[in-house]
Amino acid sequence: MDFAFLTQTMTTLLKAVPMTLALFSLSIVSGGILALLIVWMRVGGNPLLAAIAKGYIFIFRGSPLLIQMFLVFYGLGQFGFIRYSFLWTFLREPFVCAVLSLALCTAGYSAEIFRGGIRAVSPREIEAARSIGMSGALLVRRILAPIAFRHALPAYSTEIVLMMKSTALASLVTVWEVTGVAQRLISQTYRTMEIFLCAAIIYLVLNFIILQAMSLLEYSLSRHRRAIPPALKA
Amino acid sequence: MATLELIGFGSTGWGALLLLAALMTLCVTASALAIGAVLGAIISAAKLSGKTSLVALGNVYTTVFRGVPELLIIYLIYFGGSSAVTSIGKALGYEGFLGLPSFLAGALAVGIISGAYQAEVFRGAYLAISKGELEAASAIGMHRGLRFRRIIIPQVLRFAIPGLGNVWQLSLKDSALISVTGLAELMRTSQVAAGSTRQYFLFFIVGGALYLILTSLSDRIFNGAERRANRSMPTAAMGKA
Amino acid sequence: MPGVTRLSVRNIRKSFGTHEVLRGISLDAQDGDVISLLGASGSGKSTFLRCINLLETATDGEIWVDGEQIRMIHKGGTSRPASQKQVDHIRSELGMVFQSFNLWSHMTILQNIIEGPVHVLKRPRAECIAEAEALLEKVGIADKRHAYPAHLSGGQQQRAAIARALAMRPKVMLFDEPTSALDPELVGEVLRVMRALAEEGMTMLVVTHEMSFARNVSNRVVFMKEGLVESSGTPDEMFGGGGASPAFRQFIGHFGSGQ
Amino acid sequence: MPGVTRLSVRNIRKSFGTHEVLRGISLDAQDGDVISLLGASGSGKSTFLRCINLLETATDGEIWVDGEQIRMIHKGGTSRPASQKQVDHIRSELGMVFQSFNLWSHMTILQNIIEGPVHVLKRPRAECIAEAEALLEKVGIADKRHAYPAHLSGGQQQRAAIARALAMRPKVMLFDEPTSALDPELVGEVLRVMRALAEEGMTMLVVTHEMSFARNVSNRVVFMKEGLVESSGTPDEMFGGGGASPAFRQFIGHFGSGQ
Amino acid sequence: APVAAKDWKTATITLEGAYAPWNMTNADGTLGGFEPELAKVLCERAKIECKLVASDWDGMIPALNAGKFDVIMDALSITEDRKKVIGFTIPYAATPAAFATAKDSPLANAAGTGATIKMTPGQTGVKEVDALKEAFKGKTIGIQAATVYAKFVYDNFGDIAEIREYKTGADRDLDLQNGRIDLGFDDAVYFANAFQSANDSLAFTGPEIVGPIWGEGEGLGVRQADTDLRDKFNEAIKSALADGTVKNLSMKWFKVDVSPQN
Ligand SMILES: Nc1ncnc2c1ncn2[C@@H]1O[C@H](COP(=O)(O)OP(=O)(O)OP(=O)(O)O)[C@@H](O)[C@H]1O
Ligand SMILES: Nc1ncnc2c1ncn2[C@@H]1O[C@H](COP(=O)(O)OP(=O)(O)OP(=O)(O)O)[C@@H](O)[C@H]1O
Ligand SMILES: [Mg+2]
Ligand SMILES: [Mg+2]
Repeated sequence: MDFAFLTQTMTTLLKAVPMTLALFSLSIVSGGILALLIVWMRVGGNPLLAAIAKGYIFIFRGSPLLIQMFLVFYGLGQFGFIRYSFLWTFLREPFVCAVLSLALCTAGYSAEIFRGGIRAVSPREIEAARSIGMSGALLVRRILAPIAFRHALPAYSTEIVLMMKSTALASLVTVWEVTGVAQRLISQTYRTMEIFLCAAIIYLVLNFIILQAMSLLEYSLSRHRRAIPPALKA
Repeated sequence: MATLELIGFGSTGWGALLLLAALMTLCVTASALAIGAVLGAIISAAKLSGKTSLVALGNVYTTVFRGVPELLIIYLIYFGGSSAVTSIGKALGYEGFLGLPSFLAGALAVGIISGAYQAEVFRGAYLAISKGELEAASAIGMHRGLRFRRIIIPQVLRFAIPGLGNVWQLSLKDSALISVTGLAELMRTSQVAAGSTRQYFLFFIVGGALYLILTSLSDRIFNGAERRANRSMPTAAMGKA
Repeated sequence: MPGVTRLSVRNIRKSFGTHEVLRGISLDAQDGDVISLLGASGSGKSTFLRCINLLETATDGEIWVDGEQIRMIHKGGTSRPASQKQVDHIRSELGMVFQSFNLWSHMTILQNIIEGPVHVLKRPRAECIAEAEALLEKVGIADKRHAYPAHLSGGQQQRAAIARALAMRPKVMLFDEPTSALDPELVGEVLRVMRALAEEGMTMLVVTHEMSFARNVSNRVVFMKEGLVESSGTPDEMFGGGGASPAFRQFIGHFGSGQ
Repeated sequence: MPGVTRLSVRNIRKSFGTHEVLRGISLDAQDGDVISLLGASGSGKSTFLRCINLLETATDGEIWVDGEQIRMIHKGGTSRPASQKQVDHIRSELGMVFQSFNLWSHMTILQNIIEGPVHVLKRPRAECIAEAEALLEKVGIADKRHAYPAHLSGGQQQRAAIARALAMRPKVMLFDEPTSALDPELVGEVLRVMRALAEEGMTMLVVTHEMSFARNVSNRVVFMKEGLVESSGTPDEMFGGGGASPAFRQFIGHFGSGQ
Repeated sequence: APVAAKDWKTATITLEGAYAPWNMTNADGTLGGFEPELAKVLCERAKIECKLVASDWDGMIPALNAGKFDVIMDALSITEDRKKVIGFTIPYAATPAAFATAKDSPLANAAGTGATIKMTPGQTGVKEVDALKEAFKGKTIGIQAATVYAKFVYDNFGDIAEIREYKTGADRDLDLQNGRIDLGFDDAVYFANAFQSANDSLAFTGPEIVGPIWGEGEGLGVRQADTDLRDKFNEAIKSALADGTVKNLSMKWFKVDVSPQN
């Protein structure tokens, strides 16, 4: 084992971690918001909006992110009306494009996950809320969303981990995050295994932290399902 | 039109190669799912066993293979696996290179990853089985093996179908990464066609469309399976008997 | 103010597809009335309660709560309330206690109870908590205020559900089989709470299989059969000799057969 | 062959952690005995039944089924059966009908019923089917043979569960609250089936809240309180004047209070 | 090494099959281009039966060392870094490098366009390059990551221009057309071909740069232990260069001669 090389590789890769984290957090947040919009369209009852949402989910879940990202980054610029519009100021930036395509993709997945959470809410608890005069936004905010989120959490943490790994594709559009930097190092030194192992450790640590945080959140949100705390026992 | 010719089935058209590649993607993914099913069953059994060491082992497996980028695992299996096979060959007196074929290496790598996801799916499905139904099986004197075969397996399969549909979707896209092994699956063939003709958008869009077709086909299969499995569940149409 | 009509239902009909479950039911409840609704399984009792607070929309008929008519739009065979705002308002005046309790699983008992007063009625939180604790005391589960529904026994959940409905200070309470699935001891407890409410003059409509409640607590018994009121009257008329219809006599024949 | 002891339980104890739920219960059932087990919620009735067919392992005590003792290993405060094979065999001789039915949701009613005979007793399939159909006829749900449990009403599921237990031709049947959560009409149906079984001489142990069943069908009533048999006797002794203990009288006081 | 026992009757050659016109895949799945045709000639002369296999660029060098193939023939520049992990034959091609930009860009026809300059590794103070530095100040230059060209651009323009690294040259060309970057720098032969497929919207700007700065040129990659295989191919290459075969193929595919001029 060439420890000097490994430390040097690790140092180089660690410098790219902030970029990976930036891609990750921005795309999770914006993708999450977009997913809420799509899920609202999907279950809101308007057949036209539901069809649009279905189509969106089908396309973004059904095709590889690599192709989506390629088309967003290299493809959009092929259209004059985009290139000469104000949008180009943003789309010109590789980072914006990378976040955009990651967010578009995760929104499709998250929307399906959130929908699953909503379907798992007991209709009886909804009825109980209606029977005291709750409806619309109040019902969603106080009853539907908290319960649905709790149900969706395990699947959503998987999606978040997948997103962390998906940021690796951003080097396709010249955003040099951890995997991209690793690949560049490889084409300079050809020591594939050592470099990829260093990268793997970084992702493993990041994902481990995420999974721990999510299960902590899950634990704190499921007080109502845990065994009876001793203090409350009759 | 020149574009149509390029993706058509004529002598200058890439249609045949792309379709063949789509078929290859389908085969790799299906093999990976099968490998993953076996691994997933073993890992979920370990995680459910309640034995501290087995549970820890299961947790390490699912954490590592879900947490590490897929590409690395494919590299490890493809190159690491080949070296291992070669050195075993050497030990047995065989000179020269004994590689894992790309197909096998790819299917194995994606299968190992898919096994981590399937383990979680199976575990969830097992936990969804009504405890009462298991007790009812014990109460008529079913022994462990019989209970497993007659009650647990059929119900785990039923509850696991939607989750397996998701895993299939994931594996389908992981299979796109096998292109580093040179296997002519859909992603690599789209890239090769794009690079050889320099028609990048055309072939990426066509490749994407083929993935969508694969997705909708598999969606149909999984939905059908789900309907079949759920025929014992209450439906709005049947109502109360 | 006895004599005020709290709830008035006129000629309610309800179909599911081609199956007409309610075929024209009318009923009036004055202030302080306690009405028992009896009937075989499938006779439409639950559906009737659900139509009153619009969890189902009646196909036809009129509903008046505390003198206010619920405005409906009937169009092309389907009906819907004209104003969601009115529906929310009416519902907040009708307390409903479900057979299966339907407590919100992600909230403690106390949170369940103050949810409506705080967020629907927009009353001050501190005041709501004080009142909720008094209610919990009244139904006898004050010590469970910080427990989650899943940690309570059936009888305790049932009483929490009653407290939740009462916290809205409803004009009328609707109970759907409040004691089925409880063991006899718990049945006794819940009936005690309801009897106390009756004595305080709460207007109540109670779907029940407890003949003892129908006989001893309610002041009117309504027997439903196949979506219609088959017979009704005071408990004495219904259970005493003579007055009751043959169908009702056959129905109560199932009870007390061995006692 | 009346007089044969089908089930004999000697001094059973069961603790969950530090909480001793059963504190030494003994009971004998002869061929044709129908024993009602009464008691308040939490008195340990379900736990007792579950100990008999080893869904829980008793901490101490002896169980004999049809003259065969279940061999147990007591070691370091915990107990376990000595032979899983014997347990499986004993269980196949004890029929259990759960309060929550626990029909296998992935099988039709007919499949549920023949599952045990075909796979546990290894009897010929055709014969099992014929017998299952006869049983379904007997409990009155022959038309539902190809339906799945989720498509049946509660009462129908309950009867299917009884048929499933009977198909094993058990020596003794254990019923855990077979009629709670059923509406009065369905209670009647299920009790009718059980009465028929009693008349055919089946040995039965029934946890129930139905006093009419305890009174009219069973030939012995056992009243449990806090993990002990508080009193027991024939129905006449227990329900008639004089004989019963004050605790039991208080317990049944909850019933029929208004009738 | 035990491999030495092999007498190299057969060998497997890998190439990407997607790097036109060096090598590419035809619609019928066969491989074509400069390198496949040259490989045929070289194998005949080395008396080796060759099998051509397409594989992905990313895995190529590790796969060679893992033993999956025996030879890499994929426009592989001979560099010091690569020599540390694999062995090379003598070069069969050496190509000039140049800047490209959009035809209608203000940077088109920069000083020295059409001229050729020769450079050696590490050379500085070349006046043509300094002239370009003036012209390219503040612009964005796209390069393919981890190439000899990337190093040149960083060394000479890193302080005055923004440099953006792409995984493939093709991606960079698309962005050049999209206008996200102002300039690209790469192998001139590659560029000449790329311009055609970009409908000639791109053009060279500034001088062509040739010479040892790009290393020795493009050679075949082999495992370091396989010296005998390397020697056989060295002989074959020498003879193909000597009798003009390389030049002929080069003219056919590139329209220019890429045979190394030493
Ligand atoms: N959402 C629905 N769709 C179709 N039919 C329904 C629906 N809800 C109820 N029904 C039917 O309406 C009839 C009356 O049901 P309802 O629940 O009101 O009966 P019930 O008198 O409350 O009976 P129980 O005592 O069993 O609760 C039944 O035949 C039932 O099958
Ligand atoms: N698995 C368990 N772990 C801990 N305590 C238990 C467990 N099962 C039952 N108990 C406790 O044992 C006691 C007796 O329970 P059991 O279910 O036998 O009562 P029961 O007489 O059947 O009551 P019910 O009429 O409500 O069914 C209760 O206090 C219960 O909380
Ligand atoms: Mg009802
Ligand atoms: Mg019990």
